[in-house]
Amino acid sequence: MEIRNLTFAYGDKDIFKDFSIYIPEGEITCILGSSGVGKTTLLQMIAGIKKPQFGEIIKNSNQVSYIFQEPRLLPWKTVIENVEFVLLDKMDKGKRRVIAKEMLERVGLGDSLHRFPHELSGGMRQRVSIARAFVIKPEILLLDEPLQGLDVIKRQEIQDLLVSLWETYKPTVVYITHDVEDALAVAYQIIVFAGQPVNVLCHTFIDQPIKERSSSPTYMDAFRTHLMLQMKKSTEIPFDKMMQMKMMQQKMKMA
Amino acid sequence: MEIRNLTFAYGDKDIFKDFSIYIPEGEITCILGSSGVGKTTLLQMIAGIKKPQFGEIIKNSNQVSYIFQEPRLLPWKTVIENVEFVLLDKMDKGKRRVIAKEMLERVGLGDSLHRFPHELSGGMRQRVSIARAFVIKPEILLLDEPLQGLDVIKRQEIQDLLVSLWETYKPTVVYITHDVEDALAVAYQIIVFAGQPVNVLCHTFIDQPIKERSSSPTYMDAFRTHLMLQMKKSTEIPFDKMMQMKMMQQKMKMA
Amino acid sequence: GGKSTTEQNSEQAQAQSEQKEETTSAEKQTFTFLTPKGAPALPGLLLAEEGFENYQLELQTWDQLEQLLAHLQNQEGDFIAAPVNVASTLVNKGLPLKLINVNTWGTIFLVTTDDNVKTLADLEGESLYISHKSGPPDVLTKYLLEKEGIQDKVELNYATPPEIAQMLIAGKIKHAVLPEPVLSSVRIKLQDQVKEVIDFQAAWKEMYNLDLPQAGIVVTEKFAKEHPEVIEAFQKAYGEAIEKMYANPDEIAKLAEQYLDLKGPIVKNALNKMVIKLVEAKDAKASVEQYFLILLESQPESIGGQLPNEGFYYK
Amino acid sequence: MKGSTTNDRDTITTFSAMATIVGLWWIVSFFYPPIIVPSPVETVEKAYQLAVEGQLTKELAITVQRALIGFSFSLISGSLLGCFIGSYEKLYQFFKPMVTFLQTVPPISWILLAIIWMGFGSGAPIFVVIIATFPIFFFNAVQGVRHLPEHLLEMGRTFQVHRLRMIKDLYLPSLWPFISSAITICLGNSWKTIVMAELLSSNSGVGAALSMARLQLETAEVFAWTMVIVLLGLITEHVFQWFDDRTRVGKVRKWKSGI
Amino acid sequence: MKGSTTNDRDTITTFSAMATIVGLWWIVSFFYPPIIVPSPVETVEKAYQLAVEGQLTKELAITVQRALIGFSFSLISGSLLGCFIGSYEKLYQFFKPMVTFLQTVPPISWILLAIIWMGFGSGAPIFVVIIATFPIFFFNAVQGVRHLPEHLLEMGRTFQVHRLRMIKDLYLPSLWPFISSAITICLGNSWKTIVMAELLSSNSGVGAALSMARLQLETAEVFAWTMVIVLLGLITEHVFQWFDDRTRVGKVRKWKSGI
Ligand SMILES: Nc1ncnc2c1ncn2[C@@H]1O[C@H](COP(=O)(O)OP(=O)(O)OP(=O)(O)O)[C@@H](O)[C@H]1O
Ligand SMILES: Nc1ncnc2c1ncn2[C@@H]1O[C@H](COP(=O)(O)OP(=O)(O)OP(=O)(O)O)[C@@H](O)[C@H]1O
Ligand SMILES: [Mg+2]
Ligand SMILES: [Mg+2]
Repeated sequence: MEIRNLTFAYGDKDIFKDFSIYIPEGEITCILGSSGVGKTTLLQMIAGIKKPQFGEIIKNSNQVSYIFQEPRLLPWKTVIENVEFVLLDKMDKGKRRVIAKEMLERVGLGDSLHRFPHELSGGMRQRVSIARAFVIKPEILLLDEPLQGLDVIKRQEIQDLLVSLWETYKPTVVYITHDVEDALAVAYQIIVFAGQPVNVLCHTFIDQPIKERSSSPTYMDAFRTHLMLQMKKSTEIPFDKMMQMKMMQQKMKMA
Repeated sequence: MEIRNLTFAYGDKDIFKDFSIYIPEGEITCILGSSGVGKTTLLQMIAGIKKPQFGEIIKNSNQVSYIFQEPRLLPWKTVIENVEFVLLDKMDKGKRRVIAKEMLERVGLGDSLHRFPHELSGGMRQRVSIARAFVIKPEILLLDEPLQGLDVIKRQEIQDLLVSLWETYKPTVVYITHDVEDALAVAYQIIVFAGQPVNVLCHTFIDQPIKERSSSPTYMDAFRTHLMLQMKKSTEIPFDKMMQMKMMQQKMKMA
Repeated sequence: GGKSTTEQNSEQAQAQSEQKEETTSAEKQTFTFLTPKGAPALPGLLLAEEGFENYQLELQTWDQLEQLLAHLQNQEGDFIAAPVNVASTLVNKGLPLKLINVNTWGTIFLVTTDDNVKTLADLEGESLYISHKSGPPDVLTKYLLEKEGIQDKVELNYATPPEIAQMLIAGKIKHAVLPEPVLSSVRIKLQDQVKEVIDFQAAWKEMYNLDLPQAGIVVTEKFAKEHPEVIEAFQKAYGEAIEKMYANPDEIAKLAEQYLDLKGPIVKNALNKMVIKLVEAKDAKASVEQYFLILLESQPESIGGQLPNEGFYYK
Repeated sequence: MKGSTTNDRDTITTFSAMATIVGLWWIVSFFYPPIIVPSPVETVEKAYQLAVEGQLTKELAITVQRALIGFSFSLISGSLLGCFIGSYEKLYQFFKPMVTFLQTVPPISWILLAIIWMGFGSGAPIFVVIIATFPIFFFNAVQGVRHLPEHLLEMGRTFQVHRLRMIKDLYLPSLWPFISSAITICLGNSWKTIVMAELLSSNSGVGAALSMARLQLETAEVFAWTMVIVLLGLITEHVFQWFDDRTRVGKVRKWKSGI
Repeated sequence: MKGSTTNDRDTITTFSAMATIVGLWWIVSFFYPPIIVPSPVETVEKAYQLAVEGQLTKELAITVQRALIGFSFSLISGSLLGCFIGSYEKLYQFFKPMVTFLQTVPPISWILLAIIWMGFGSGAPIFVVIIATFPIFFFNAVQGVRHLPEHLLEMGRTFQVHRLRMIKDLYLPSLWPFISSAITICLGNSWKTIVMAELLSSNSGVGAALSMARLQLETAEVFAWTMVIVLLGLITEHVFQWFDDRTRVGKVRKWKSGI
């Protein structure tokens, strides 16, 4: 997936300006960046919810699945109906139910299938949203802080679920998170956003296969330290300095 | 603050049954526990939003401030107006504005004072909610996952802010979090919830002063390992085992 | 255009009476005359203008039956003009009223814009529009159609008088039964095109050698007992006013335009078509009872279910 | 389990409300002669008499049929047009004055045109009912469209949920509070309007009967017909409320908590 | 900055809408004689004549005053009672049939009582306007109360925000879409109802003038008065819309996105 010369502004506040990145297909890309930098905006443009004022997003598919930053559940539908809502109409009713139920069980909501969203706790709502996104097998999977409101154990379970789904049908995953650990656990590519308009502050590839990461902590530690530093930078660098950096980067590209 | 023989059920689903804990006044108490266990419900009962079916909550004050699990902002008010909304009417207008502005600057929203909630990113909304809770100087401060949706740096800043506020006027803080690190960083007492109805799985006091914690990592590591274990348990222990444990605990108390 | 409010009418009446007071300097007793904006109101205008004997008359109007009822309930109105069948209904419903005179006769006509229709029989197979279902025009029309033996061969439709008149003028319908003074506006707009097929008054005369009573003036029983002299004076003055009215139709048209908001030409035209003459109740009794009998036969509700008792007619 | 008891209680409350109305009426009737305010007993007797004579059911059937035709037409066309036009600001700006126009022209002025166009049958009353209820459905639907939950729509679109399913599961439930409010208002309005329209333009139906009774100063009959219409209004309103409470949105009234 | 241009464009759209209405009317008037449908020109001429004679402003002033009194009374009492009664299910169950009753009784049946109680002045028309608009405010307010954002109320209560401030900053903005919808509907309704009520019960005001013109088959005058009322309706509606768009809730229409 390629994002080319993207320009987007809210009113006169430029969020993206002539912004280009490449997101490899069939891989997991993590986006980090301080709050309010423009991560959600980018995801919404990829999903087609927001239209860029200029530039284009070249996708190889329109089959998108999205975990929004808020759960966005239909309040008048039960948990299982909320999940079924996104399943194709072509799929017959019985099958839909079976699939939805299975996915809800995998996120630990097997006993709350027929409750309404207002009867759920915050973390449970988040998990319904996760189940809804995972239940279709999309080619592009957009995750906006999917693990918020979940405890350590549930986090781990959902992450494992994500990895196993990704391994089975290899969607292109764009994954926004604030947690460097989460990014390090699954990302093939980590992008750190900063500034306004957005700049790519760092672009790291992790070549270690996901399975092997937990067994090579020192190797990962290097990435961790690097990323933490970048994150720290991202909130400290003032705008003009950012521009200078961009210039330099471009010069380097030229060279 | 004392919670005595609390009983609460949604329909026929018991969340609390004859539940008692003591929350020391003027200290920070962290509550951990798996998603859907009843943490938010407890906080809402302390705040008076939900009424227990039986039992009582003895508070020494009714001056409550609350960071809800969702931002709960007034959509038709700007950021600063949302914060001013909770300031006393008696305070004069100019002063209200100054105080609200100052707090918003401290959570990093100084440049978004006059924007509406729908113009904010998820993390920014969360920070408005934080500013709103911190701007009044309450005697009871209830925090339901206050740091969700914030990046590492912001998390640190807000945590520092919380600690500094706590140090100045010593409110009773009840702090729900999923992140063991967060709890370890500020809590005087950590309570882990599990089961249905809720049981206190573990109750840990950390006697290290907050300031010194970062300089004694090994000491904290012991707590960390202990807590992680408890958390793991909390999602694995089935209900009947839990009851057995409770019995044992009570026996031990008797003895 | 023109002024139309009751308040104004009464204000003006009062203003007039004040003027009178200045000139005569004597305190005059004022009575109210409650009337629809139709024929009975016209002589009343003159009385309101000049007073009668030593009394002053204040004109008030009603045009919905609810207004009449409200007035009666609140005991406003000493002299009340109303269609005779309405008066009968009121009496039969337990409101003690007495008819002191009948002043409006024969206001109903069957008209057509079709040259081929000369008599009632020509209406066979046509549709006829009638104002007021189950009211006198309806009952009388049905009665005549029955006599002619074509009651099943004419299609009857009902609507309010203005709607029928408008459609007649617009050529949307051809035959209608309409009362005056609405009919006069049709006559003025259509001139010769509209022809009378039946003048109910004339038909009535032919059949029964009696006039067709339409509206009269009633007073409450209490008033009749307490003020016989006023009634007498009123009767006399009203009769004279009718004569003055016919003698000087222009003036009455002007007054009607001024105080009742009626159009002058229409009033003048209607004056020619309606028979306005004062017949005291005791003399009109025969005509009224004949009329009531016909109504009673086919639509008893239109007179309150029965003939009014003897006391109805003021002596 | 608890459903039936609650329902029973509701019915009791409703009946006590009606008893209050009848009580007030009774008291008022003491102060006026029957020709002005007949007592409830006289009215019921008259209604019974009308029922026995068969006139009641005959006129009522005609009126109900007309009102329902007009109401349904407005419900469908008003809501649909409101939803459609309300989603395009420009279109709305264009049509808003027109609908306000419909709403502001007094019915008297419509009646004549209605008679000319549609004759003395059921056409004119139905037309007037439509004119009276259409704007309410239209404006409420517009408000509904303007308060659609955008964040849920975005969700549905992103997941490429089928159009029909979106309408059924997302648009309709969101619009329902607005439509339901319009239905409650228009149910009452329809009965009232149909009577007035029949009174002015028709030869049959409750309105015509009422008009006749009125001209004959049969106040008890006027009240009897009025009572019939009011009962009809209360019953239809109650039936609709029952239905409304049973819809998903009605059941999950808590969804208002905005989760 | 862009405000004025948008506003200009809106005005243009509104005018083109009105032009369309007038155009349609003109076309219709070609097919009918002036006694049934006078042309716009004849109507305007008549209106001008009425204005010159002074009758227009005189009757209009009376009517506007009456309508505004009735409307304001309903707005205030209907909304307040709706909010209050709507918050207590039992109370609502009790009062709902009563308000439906008000709504279902045909105006004709009210008029008599109104005249008896209030005479022939302004009382009866005002009473009828109240009867016609009160239920709409009431039911919309009830719907509004039932859809209050519970999660925001909880927030305000927890922070012990002062009652008045809660009403001003939380209840009112949440209720506004419902009240605003009722105002739009009732503005239209008031003008229509006042005319009808005056027509039936009063000797002054636009309704009485219209009735007189109708009885005398002055169709152009009937249309002129109707036009005056319609213009009044359109203008008040527009002014209100302008105001509505300038309220906080109107401005932040995006709040519907439910954040
Ligand atoms: N209104 C309600 N009706 C019925 N059940 C409810 C309601 N609200 C919450 N629950 C149930 O109560 C339980 C506790 O909810 P609560 O919100 O307290 O959990 P929590 O510990 O805060 O979880 P989380 O970490 O996911 O926010 C959950 O299982 C939830 O399903
Ligand atoms: N509708 C809008 N109108 C105006 N400004 C907006 C709007 N939505 C977002 N913004 C602004 O755009 C910027 C980027 O928002 P975005 O939601 O993309 O941030 P984010 O990176 O997702 O942040 P977070 O981690 O807090 O969710 C923010 O500064 C926000 O204030
Ligand atoms: Mg975001
Ligand atoms: Mg919670």
